[in-house]
Amino acid sequence: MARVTLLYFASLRDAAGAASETLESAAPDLAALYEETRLRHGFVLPLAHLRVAVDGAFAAWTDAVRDGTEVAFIPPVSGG
Amino acid sequence: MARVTLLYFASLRDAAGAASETLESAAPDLAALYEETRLRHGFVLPLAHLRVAVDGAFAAWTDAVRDGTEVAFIPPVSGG
Amino acid sequence: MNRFGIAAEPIDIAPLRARLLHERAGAFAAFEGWVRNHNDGRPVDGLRYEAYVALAEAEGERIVLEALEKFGALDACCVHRVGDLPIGELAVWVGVSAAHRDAAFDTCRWIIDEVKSRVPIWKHERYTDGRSDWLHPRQTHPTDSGG
Amino acid sequence: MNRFGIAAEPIDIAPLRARLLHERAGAFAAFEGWVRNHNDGRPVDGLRYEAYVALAEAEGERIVLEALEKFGALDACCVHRVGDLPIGELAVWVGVSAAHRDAAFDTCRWIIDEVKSRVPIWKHERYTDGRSDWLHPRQTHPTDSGG
Repeated sequence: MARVTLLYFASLRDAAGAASETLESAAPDLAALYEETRLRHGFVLPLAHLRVAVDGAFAAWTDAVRDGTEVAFIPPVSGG
Repeated sequence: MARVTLLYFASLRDAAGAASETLESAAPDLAALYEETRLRHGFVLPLAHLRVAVDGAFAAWTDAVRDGTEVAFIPPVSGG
Repeated sequence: MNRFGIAAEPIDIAPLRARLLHERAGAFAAFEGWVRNHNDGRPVDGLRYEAYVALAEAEGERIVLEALEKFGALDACCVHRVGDLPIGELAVWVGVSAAHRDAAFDTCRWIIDEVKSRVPIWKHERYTDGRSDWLHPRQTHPTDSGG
Repeated sequence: MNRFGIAAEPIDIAPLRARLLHERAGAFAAFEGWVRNHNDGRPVDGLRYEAYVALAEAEGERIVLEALEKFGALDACCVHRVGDLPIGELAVWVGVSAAHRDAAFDTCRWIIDEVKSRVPIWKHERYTDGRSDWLHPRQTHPTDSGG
């Protein structure tokens, strides 16, 4: 089990009802962590539309979930 | 004979030693007017490098020299 | 100061432009994104931008440095607003100085394109019919968002 | 006021930009040509611009209107300095507002290119070795003059 803090932005934050939450997860990688989070909060965005960041830097979905990290799911951006 | 005022700019003005001059010319068209002016002042720029304007609007070298007009020989421009 | 910033207050352009003045620079190009009164045919009341600030600043900085490397401009900087913005408000500013105008234009265009497609900033539009939406374009095309 | 002007005094950018603000505009692009400290490898002290003002204003106005027609931007304007300019001084300013950034960038680039190739304005450069020259390029290429 890894203890992680999840950050939610934009429509994901609205759907989760929170900007962040800290939880324990047994997900083997970041992709699995997103899938379990998506089911729990009813996110409509599929993983293929997102990017993921760990501790403020972009990461790969196949990266392991490391204990004590901050994971951000990045929905499609719309700045500019 | 047509009485015309010639306007000189940039290197043509330096070569002519004047910003304008008024004279009588028997030149049949603006090209001939430039050629006689070029010989008189020793302009180095050939006609093919210039444009010509009459009374503040671009004109064609084959236009006749009209009495009472203001003719400007436009050397290659370098604004910007 | 860094070359990319997230601003919670209205952007003051003059000092940003002044930073880019350089005796070797013959050309300067700037882009501004303004809040429009419509998007995709829907009348817009105003909008809110939200950013993942730490990552946005790191990614924005990378974009500006990549652009300078790629096109050989002398200097560039970019600032993006977050918070509530009324119609007409400045949302993003990009400025580039270069010896010649090719590099200035190309760098400026590339930076705004990359910022729109890579930097974690999200737009929340309020429509005049009372509804509102987060914009999550699947892919950013030059004509489908903001400016 | 017209959309193209010749200015004998330093150009004040803020009111020119303000004229272009529009609720339908999501994008604004600007170009500035600055006096560089070198040209074609020669160190430059400063320069003088001279114009055939009546024709320059008429031709400049035509360029801006042609550009708006061609690219569909909302509005644009351009001002070019004449007189003696020190290094770093603003020589020409172009601003364009449009719904989207493609039109803003394309219009801005086209206007400065056309102004450089069509408007009767001439540059007289003073070099640090004491010599000076009128610039009469046979044809204007994007990288051979000023910015």
